[in-house]
This record gives sequence, structure tokens and C-alpha cells, in this order.
Amino acid sequence: MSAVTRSTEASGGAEIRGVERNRLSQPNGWWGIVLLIATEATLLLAIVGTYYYLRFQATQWPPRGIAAPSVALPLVMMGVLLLTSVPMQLAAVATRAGRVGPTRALIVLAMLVQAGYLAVQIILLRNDLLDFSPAATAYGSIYFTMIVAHHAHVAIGLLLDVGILIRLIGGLTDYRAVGVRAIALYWHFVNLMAIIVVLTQLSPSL
Amino acid sequence: MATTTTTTAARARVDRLERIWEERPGLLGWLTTTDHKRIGILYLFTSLAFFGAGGVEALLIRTQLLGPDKTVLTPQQYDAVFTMHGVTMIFLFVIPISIGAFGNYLLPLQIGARDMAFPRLNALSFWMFAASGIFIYIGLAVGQAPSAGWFNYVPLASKTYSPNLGIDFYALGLIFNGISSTVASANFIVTIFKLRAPGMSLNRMPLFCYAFLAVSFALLFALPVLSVSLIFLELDRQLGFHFYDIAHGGDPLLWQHLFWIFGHPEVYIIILPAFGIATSIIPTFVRRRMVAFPLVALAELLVAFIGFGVWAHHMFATGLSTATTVYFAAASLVIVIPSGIQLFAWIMTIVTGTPEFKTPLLWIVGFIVFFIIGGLSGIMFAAIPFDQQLTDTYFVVAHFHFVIFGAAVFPILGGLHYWFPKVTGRMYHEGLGKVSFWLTFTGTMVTFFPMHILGLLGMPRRNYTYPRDMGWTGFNVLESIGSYVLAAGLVLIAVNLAMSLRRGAPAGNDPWKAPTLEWATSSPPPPYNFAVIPAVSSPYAMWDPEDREKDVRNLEAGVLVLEQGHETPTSTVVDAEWDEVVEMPSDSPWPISLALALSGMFAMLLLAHWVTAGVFLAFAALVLLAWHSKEPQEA
Amino acid sequence: MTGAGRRHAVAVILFAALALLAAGCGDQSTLSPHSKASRDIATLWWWMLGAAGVVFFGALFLLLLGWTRRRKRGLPVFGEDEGLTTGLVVTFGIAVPVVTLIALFVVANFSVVSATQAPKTASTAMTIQVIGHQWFWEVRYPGTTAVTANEIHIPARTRVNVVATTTDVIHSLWVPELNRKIDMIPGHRNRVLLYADRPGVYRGQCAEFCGPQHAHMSMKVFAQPPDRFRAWLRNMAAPRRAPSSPELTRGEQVFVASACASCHTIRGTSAHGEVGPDLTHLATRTTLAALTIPNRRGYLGGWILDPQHIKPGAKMPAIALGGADFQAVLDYLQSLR
Amino acid sequence: MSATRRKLPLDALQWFGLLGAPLAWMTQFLIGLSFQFAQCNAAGTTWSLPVHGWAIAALAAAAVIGVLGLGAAAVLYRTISSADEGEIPHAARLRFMSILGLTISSLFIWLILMAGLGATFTDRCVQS
Repeated sequence: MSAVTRSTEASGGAEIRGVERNRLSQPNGWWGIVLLIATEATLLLAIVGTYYYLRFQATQWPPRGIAAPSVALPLVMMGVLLLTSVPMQLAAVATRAGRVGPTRALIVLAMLVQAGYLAVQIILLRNDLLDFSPAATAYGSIYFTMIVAHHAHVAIGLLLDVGILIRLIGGLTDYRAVGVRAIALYWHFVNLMAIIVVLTQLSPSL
Repeated sequence: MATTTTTTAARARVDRLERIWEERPGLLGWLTTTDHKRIGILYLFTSLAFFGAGGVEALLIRTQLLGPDKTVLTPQQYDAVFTMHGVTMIFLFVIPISIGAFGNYLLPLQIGARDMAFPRLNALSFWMFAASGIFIYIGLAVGQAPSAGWFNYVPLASKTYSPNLGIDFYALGLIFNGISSTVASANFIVTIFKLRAPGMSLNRMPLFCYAFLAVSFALLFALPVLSVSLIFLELDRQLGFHFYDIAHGGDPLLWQHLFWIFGHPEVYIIILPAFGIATSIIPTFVRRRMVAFPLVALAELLVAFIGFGVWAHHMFATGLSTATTVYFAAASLVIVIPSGIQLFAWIMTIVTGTPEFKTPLLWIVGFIVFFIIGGLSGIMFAAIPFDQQLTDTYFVVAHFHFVIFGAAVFPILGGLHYWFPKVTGRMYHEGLGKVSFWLTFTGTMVTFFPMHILGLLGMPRRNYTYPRDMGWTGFNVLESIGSYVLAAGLVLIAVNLAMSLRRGAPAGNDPWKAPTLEWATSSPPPPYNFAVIPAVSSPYAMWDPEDREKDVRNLEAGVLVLEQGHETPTSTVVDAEWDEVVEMPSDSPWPISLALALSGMFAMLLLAHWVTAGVFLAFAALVLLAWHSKEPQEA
Repeated sequence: MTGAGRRHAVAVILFAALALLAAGCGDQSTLSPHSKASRDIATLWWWMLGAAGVVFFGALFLLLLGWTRRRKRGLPVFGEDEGLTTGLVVTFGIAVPVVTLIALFVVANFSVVSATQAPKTASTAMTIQVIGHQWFWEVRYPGTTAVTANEIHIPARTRVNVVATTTDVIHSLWVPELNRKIDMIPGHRNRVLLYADRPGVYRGQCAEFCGPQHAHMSMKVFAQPPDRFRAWLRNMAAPRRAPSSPELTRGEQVFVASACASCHTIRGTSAHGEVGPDLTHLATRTTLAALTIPNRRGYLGGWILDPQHIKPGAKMPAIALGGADFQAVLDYLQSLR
Repeated sequence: MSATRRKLPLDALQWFGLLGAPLAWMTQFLIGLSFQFAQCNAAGTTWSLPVHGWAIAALAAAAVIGVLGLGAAAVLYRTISSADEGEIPHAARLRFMSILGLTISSLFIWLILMAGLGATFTDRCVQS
């Protein structure tokens, strides 16, 4: 067993491939992000649960004077965000194969789409804010809190993209490879939560 | 390896490890440390300081209740004191000391690792805990302490009925504390999963580690729900949202549901590490392996899991539908079985072993006695009508003090004595230890047992005073006297341990002939813990002599010594097959910087300066980027 | 047993009996029930105490056994039999508790709960509204104009349906001798059954922390024979009797002109304040300020002049009244039968 | 006998024996409670949901999965006990996990039955 890989020392494509090949279990960083995702998922599910709890406290949902949410655009936006999981997963595969070029390109591509998604969502949010206020009814409070909570996680994902891209300028090390895989996993979580949050948000209209 | 290594090759390897793992001396060393042992000691002293504060608050409460209609404290002061007593003892003492101090210090040692999986994250969780404690106590200092109880029910905690900043200190302080504990629990889980010494498969992991695995998962899933309830509360209070405001569609019961979904796992989080400490101490002093090892390991995991399905037994009197309460009553009864398994396994281990009743084992026997009484009164609360009669009375105050003080703090005090020789290299004074035990045991019994009777006599909890002619006076006097005896016992412990720091007899590496791996190191252990990662073939590694000889041979051969840097092995999750060697970061200034940045953010949120809070958050993001700029292998 | 041992045992039993007796007395004790609901709960408590005693002393016995056999390994008769020890753990750690817990689950959460859960309104003879305020109880009798505070009158041996609501924070209506507590939560109309076996006075107290004066938010339930109750209710429903003497008339004028009228209601006068309790028949009440002080002239005067001294944090301001006016108001308030 | 033993997916049996019954209870718990909250609150006046129907369905499904979990743990336990020394890799860990599975599954079957039957024989939306 003396030739056990010193994984954190690996840098450059060939060494990364070697580390990946004889790795028996997921690296520490992978477990770290999985557990962070577990807490963030619990947090978002608690907010979604609150939405339904408050829905059951009301006979009229959404309250009189507030229009039921429009369905088309949010569903399209959700689809767009789901698509960004593809380049992120490909980036994770590329980084495990030690190919830093494609990894950077795929992350940049995903980041552009995600940034666009966030921009559109902020515009939609502004429009909603003109229609009804979070400080008027419990419906408004939970509606905006749930959406902003998910947008915050999208924003954090963008910051992570920027952070890993800065790190990748200096080439690929195992530490950064695990970083890319972790961020890909984080985006899969954000996209999955997008489905649950959007469907809950649109539930009065579905 | 602490054993006298004769060969020069082994000696050279140990010297090389000494140089690599040498820590920066002085204050700067402590501020930037990432060594799990130093962080454990920082946690220990900070949480003991908060224990002192919580203790003073408790004595103030007992002095105010010494007799009917006393005016030691005004009602407003009394409410602030009992709230701070609850918040301090739960969030700033019992969890940080058991997870932060005992867990941080001992877990890497017990699984044969050189540090936690994420050392810098470990330092961050301490600095955030210390900052959140100071944040909450600044509230008390400026006279804006929370005064709506530790579970802070709405609408009393809403802006209308608690207009001052007290509740904001509570909410933001606990979100901050929650981040620290969540981060720590993730760190513990990855450490237990990935850093166990090669060969330590799950059936060979000490029970102490099962308790910490269970408590970490409970923390991981409970704290986010608390954060959600507190975020909603802050949005209600500061921005006029309506989560809990019935007039606009909100519901006060939403707070109770969210809080207790966190609240009940929280009280199991308090007691699980104590189970871990007890299952470490008993085999040592009884000189035999734990009876029914798999069942005790299972029991600790089960308590944490079912703990998430019982929360509404705190809400049986709020008018939920009977069918709803039946779900929670059923789960509240089934959760008795894990405690039953553990209690019976401990007692049978003591009966079938040859117990030597030194101070640590005395504390654990005291723990067993209190845990039986506290557990039995706990079962009674699973009977819905009985709970509806006695919730919010002194009977429930008696129950949870038996289960928190008797059943969580006693093992902590026992653990302080048990691992004192390992942490300091000196032995505490045995006679003084026994006296302080019996004093504290009597004090605890006299303070908290009469509360059962007071509860049955109909005295509600959280009353700053009580009328003369209710038949409660005698028991309250008894309790207050008991609380002074209890305080005396605790002071005596502090004197014993402080005195033994210098004048205690040198303890050597393994004074108790204990089974777990921390006793394989010197006292106090070197920064790198193990010169060679120990071989493991049972949960009682120190009681397998052939493994220890194998370690000596490994050290000479240089196998598993890993002296090319801050290195530790990683292994697979279930069977701990050796997988890789990873480089660990050493001292780093980033954890304390991030904690300071976040403190600034929370202070600005408290004062509703949203923009400045955003600036601090941006600063925190920059610190995170810098944090990841220096990668471990470049350290 | 030696003489000393026997005397020692008697002393212990005496002390235990004394403690239990003490637990029985006191007029807010869960152990002196006066209704089927409280009696079922008390019976459940004594059975649970018995079972808990068996478990506790059994475990204590085993610990003592462990102490006495601290030199010898293994079980007393069977020696070091690992299988048997694990079997004992499974039997007494899992099997026995499971059976006992099933019994407790069925008894407590099915038979006893049927007596303590909210009554079917149809099965109750009358309904009373109890509304929680920060730090007193408003009591209304639907179907009549009767309004009182802190002292609830009910007919004995009658199923009374109590609707518990609140105007501010969460309180908890709790009369231990008659039934379990029920929380008063904004936006929820929780109900509880009050049934008294026989006429008497039953004390209760708020059981959910509701602010600085939570400790002084007590109440009394007067269970009266039906005819006495109906007479009391008729009197309560009537507005105040016109003042019979010039002093009392002057007292009423001072009251109505002062700040008192903005918080309190006296039916029959122009005082219609909704903040404080209804004083129309104040003199019929035995206590003041939610049972904090008895309803006597000295206490009433002290309460009006400086409520913060008696209930620090109470919402009632100090009323500055001159000597003569003050005495006139006191006479008037004491005349409100 | 050893031929069939190699065919058995021991790890799958181990994880299903450990996690089957707990997850089944969690699902039954969430389903049962969701219907209680949906029916016994203000919104309940606008609809009438089959609360007892779903409670019984969840009880049945969870109980079946619990029993299957118990069976998986039992099969694993018997396989390990009857295998001779060293034939199965990680036998000690598998035996340890099968003992855990047996206890967890039986406890959760009891909890599933107690909670499910309790909820079934209780009237709907009676305020306790």
C-alpha cells in the first residue's frame, strides 16, 4: 500500500486522471458539499412547507385582490435553469478527465445562462412587487420570501462559478477538480429545488 | 508513538513530524490555530465562562423564588434572566462544551486521525460560536435582553408586544450560532466517514463516535428549520411581514411548529454526546466491553432519527386535532426504547463487570439515576391528557432539568475528570472529586426533585413570584437551598481541577488502562496525535495488544507514518479501507476574519442598516475567496 | 429489623405520606380532582407513578447489586454468559417497555383522552366565553348581556362548554381540579369542558408565559347550585342599579369624568372602555386584579392610586384623585352589587 | 448453498434492512400529517379530504415495506451466520449491520402500526 496516491499533490491532466482512477470513495470535498446541500434543502423545504401550512390556514388563496400567478414564463424559466445542469455535469466529467480547457468553457457557458435566468427573474420579481406587497398579507410574505430564497441560492451558485473560474486560471489541481465537481452538484441541487419552488409558487394556478 | 522507540529511524521520523506539525506559539498561534485540540480547549474555556453566566442567572432565579412575593428582581428583570438562563445554558454551554470541546478534542483521537476533515472550518465554527455568544450577551449588557423565554412564542415575541431589540438579539444571535453548529456538524460527519484509521469499519468504531455521528446528523437537519423560523420572525419584526400575524393570514402556531421541529431534536442533541461520554467511561472503570454493543450503537442513531417525529408533544395543549397528536404520541413512546436499551446495557455492564467507583464512574452512576427519573417523567408526557395537565408547570421544569442537568451535564462533569489527565498530563485529586460529586448530586436532587411535587400542586413555570397561601413556599425554599448546595459542588469541582493543573500528580499516557485510542498518545497529545496511524481490529483498540505492537513495527518501517507534510489518510466510509493521503491546511488567519466579517453583518442587520450589512457580506465573500486561494498542498 | 431500623423505616414512611398529603391539599392541585376529566388524569398519574417506581427501584437494585458484586465478574447465578446478558438487555430494554408503552398508549390516548378532549357542543348545557387579556380574564355569557372578570361562575354538575380566545398574546386557561389546560391562541377558538362534581371554589392560573405579570393572572371558578347560579347570572346581566344617595351619584360622576371611563365599562353609565375589565358588578367579586389582592376598601384604594406597586408592568396607569373625590369613587365602586 | 449465497446482493440487503422501515415510517408520518393539517384547519371548510382513507393506505404500504426490511435483515443475518469463516468479505461488518437492521425494522414496524391504527381509530378533526 506504500504507493497510495497523495491526491492533493496531483496537478495537471495526467495526474488528475490517475488520482480519479484508483480513488475508492468520494473525496472529502464531495461529502462536504453533499452535507451543505442537505442543510440548504432542509431550509428550502421548511419554507415550502410553510407555504402549504399558510395555504391551509386560508379559505381564499391567494387572498382577494391578488391575481393567481401567471404560469407560462416561470415554467419556461424553470426549464432554462434545468438545462444548465447539462453543461455543469459535462464540466464535472471533463475535470475528472483532467481536461481544464473544456471545464472552463462549459462553466462559462452555464454561468451565462444562469446569469440570464437570474436577470429575468429579478425583472419578474419587480413586476410582482408592483402588483402586491410582501408586507400586506401572509400570502405575499411567503410568496416573496420563497422566491427570493431560491434566487439567493442561484446568486450564490453564480459567485461559486466566478470563484472556481478564478482558481482555474492557474490550471487544474485535484483540489480545484473536486471544487468543480462540488459546484456541479450544488447546481443540480439548485435546479431540483427550482422545480419544487416554482411548482409551489404556481400551485394556485395549476 | 508514545512508547519508548529505540531505533534511530523511528526517532528520526518522530522528530520530522514534530518539526512539520510544530505550532506557532503565542496569542497569534491561538487566533489562527486549526489544531482540533487547541480549538477544543478554546471551546472548553468559552463554554465554561457561559456556564458561569448561566449559573449566576439560575441562582438569581432561585433567590427571587426563595419566598412568596419577594422583590430581588422586578418582573421584567426576572423574565430577561430566565430567558438568558435558558438560551445561555442550551446554546452557549451544554452543546458547545459537549460537541465543541469534547467532540473536537477527542473524536479525531478516537478514530486514529491527525485532525478533523476540514481544520479551517473547525476554527471558523469556534470563532462564530464565540462571536454569537458575545453578540447575545451584548444585548444583556445594553439592557435589551430577550425576555420571551427560550422558545420565544409569538405574538409575545412580535414587535407589538416586545418592541425593544431583545428579540432581535435572540433571533440574529441564534441564526449566527446555528451557522456555527451546522458547519461543525458537517465537519464531524465527514471526519467520521472519511478519516477513520484504515481497518476501523463501522462495527469497530467506538460508541463515542456513534453518539457524535448521530448528534451531527440531528444538528445538520434541525438547525436550518430554526434559521427559517428566526428569519421569518426577523422579517415580521423589522419589515412588517405577516408570517405569524393572524390578522393578515399568518398563524402563531406556525412559529411553534417550526421551532419545535428544531426544538426536540435539539434536546436530543444535548443528551446524545452525554451518552457518548457515558459509553466511553463505563467500559474503562468496569474493565469489560459494553454489553450488547450493536444495540447501544443503534440506540444512539435511533434517538436522533425518531427525534424528528415527536415535536408536537410540546404543543398538545394548543388545540391540535386528536388524530394529529396521536401520531406524535406514538413516536414519543417509541423513542423510549433506545433509552431503555442504553440504560439497561449500561447497568448490565456495571453488574457483570468489576466496577471501580472512581470519580468519573460516580458521575456516570449519578447520570444513570437522574436519567431514569427524567426518562420516566418524560414517558408520562407522551400520554396526551397527562401532558395537557402538566405541561408548562414545574413538573416539566423538573423533567427537563433532570434530563439536561442530571443526564447531560453529569457526564460532561464526569468527562472533565476522566479526560483531565489526558488533556493536562496531571491527575485530579480523587478525594476532592468524590466529595464534589456527592455535593453536586445532593444539590441537584434537592433542587430539582421537589419541582415534581410543585408541578403536581399546580405551580406554573416562569412565575416571577407566587402567593403565600398556595402550599408552594416550603418546596421553593428547599429548592433554593438545594441550588446553593449545587453551586457549591460546582465551585468545588472548579477548585479541584484548577488546583490539579499545577499540583496534580503526573498522570502518564494511560492512567485508566482505557480501551479507546486517545490513550495511545502522550498526555497531552502531540500536535500530530499519532506518529503512526494505529492499526484497529475492534472498538476497544487499546485492549488489543497485538495491534499496538504492530504500530511499533509500522513506525520503524515507516508504514502509515506519513511525514511528508500535514498529512492524514482517508478511508472508505463503511469499511475504512485505506483510500488516499490528503494534505491538511495548518494555521490560517481566514477563519477568524470570516467570523469577524459575519459578526459585523449580524450587528448591522440588528440595527437595520441593510446596506452596511451588505458591505460586510461582500467582505465575507472576499475572505472566502482568499480562504480558497492558498490550497493545502501549498501551505 | 433492629429497633433503630424499624424506627427509621416508620420515619421514612411518615415523611413520604406527609409529602403526598401535602401534594393532595392546596386549592390548585392536580391531585385533588373534582371532575371526571381531572380524576381520570390523576388516576393515570398514580398508575404511571407506580410503574415508574417499579422501574426506578428495580434499576437502583441492579446498581446496588453491581456495587456489592464489584469484585466478581458476570451475573450472580449464571456467571459470564454473554448471550444471557444480551438477552436480558433485549427483554428489559425492548420487550417489556414495548408492552407497557402499548398499554399506556391505548389507555391514555384513547380512553382518558375521550374525557379530556374538546366536548361536542351538543353534549354541553351552556357555553361561556373566556377571553385572555394581558393579565386578566374577561368572561362573557353568550345569550345574556352578563360580562365579568377573573371569577367564572358555573352551575355545579353541569357540562359547561368554555370557548377560550385571546385579544393579545397566547395565554392558557387552566383550572387543574376541573380539567386540563387549553391554550388561548390568536385566531383559534379552542374549547374545553368545565364540569364540577359538587359546588365549590376552584382556583386556576394562566399557564402559558404571557409577559411580566403572567404570575398574577389567576382566576376562580365558582361552582354553584343551579338556582343560585341563575340568580347570580340574572344580577350580572342587569346594568348597574342607579346610585341611591347623593354621595354615590357624585362618585359615579367623578368616575365617568375621570380616565377610568376610557378603559372600563359600567353598564348603565356612559363608561364604555374596552381595555380593562367590566366593573358593572365589581362589588360581587371576592378579589381584584386577577386574584392578586382581596376586594376590600384598603386594597381597592391602594390599587387605584398605584397599580404598579401591586402589579409592576400592569397596563393600568395610576389615577390621581383628590381626597373627597377619591372617597366618593371608592364608595361608588363598593356599591356596585 | 454457497452458490446461492454469492448471488445475494449483500450490500443491498444491508441498506434496505437498515433504511427501509425508517423511511417507510417517515413517509407514512408525512402523508398522515399533511392530510390532518389540510383538513383540520380553515381550508378544511372548503373541501373534505379522505383523511382516514389515506391514513389506512399509508399504514398498509409502510407496514409492508417495514416487514420487507425486516426480512432483508433476517436473510442477511442468516446468510452471514451460516457462512463459514472468511468466505464472505466484511462478514463482521455485515453481521453487525444485520443485527442493527433486525432491531430497527421491528421497532419501526411497531411504530408504523401504533401510529397508523391510532390515527385510524380517532375521529377526524376533533380538537384535543
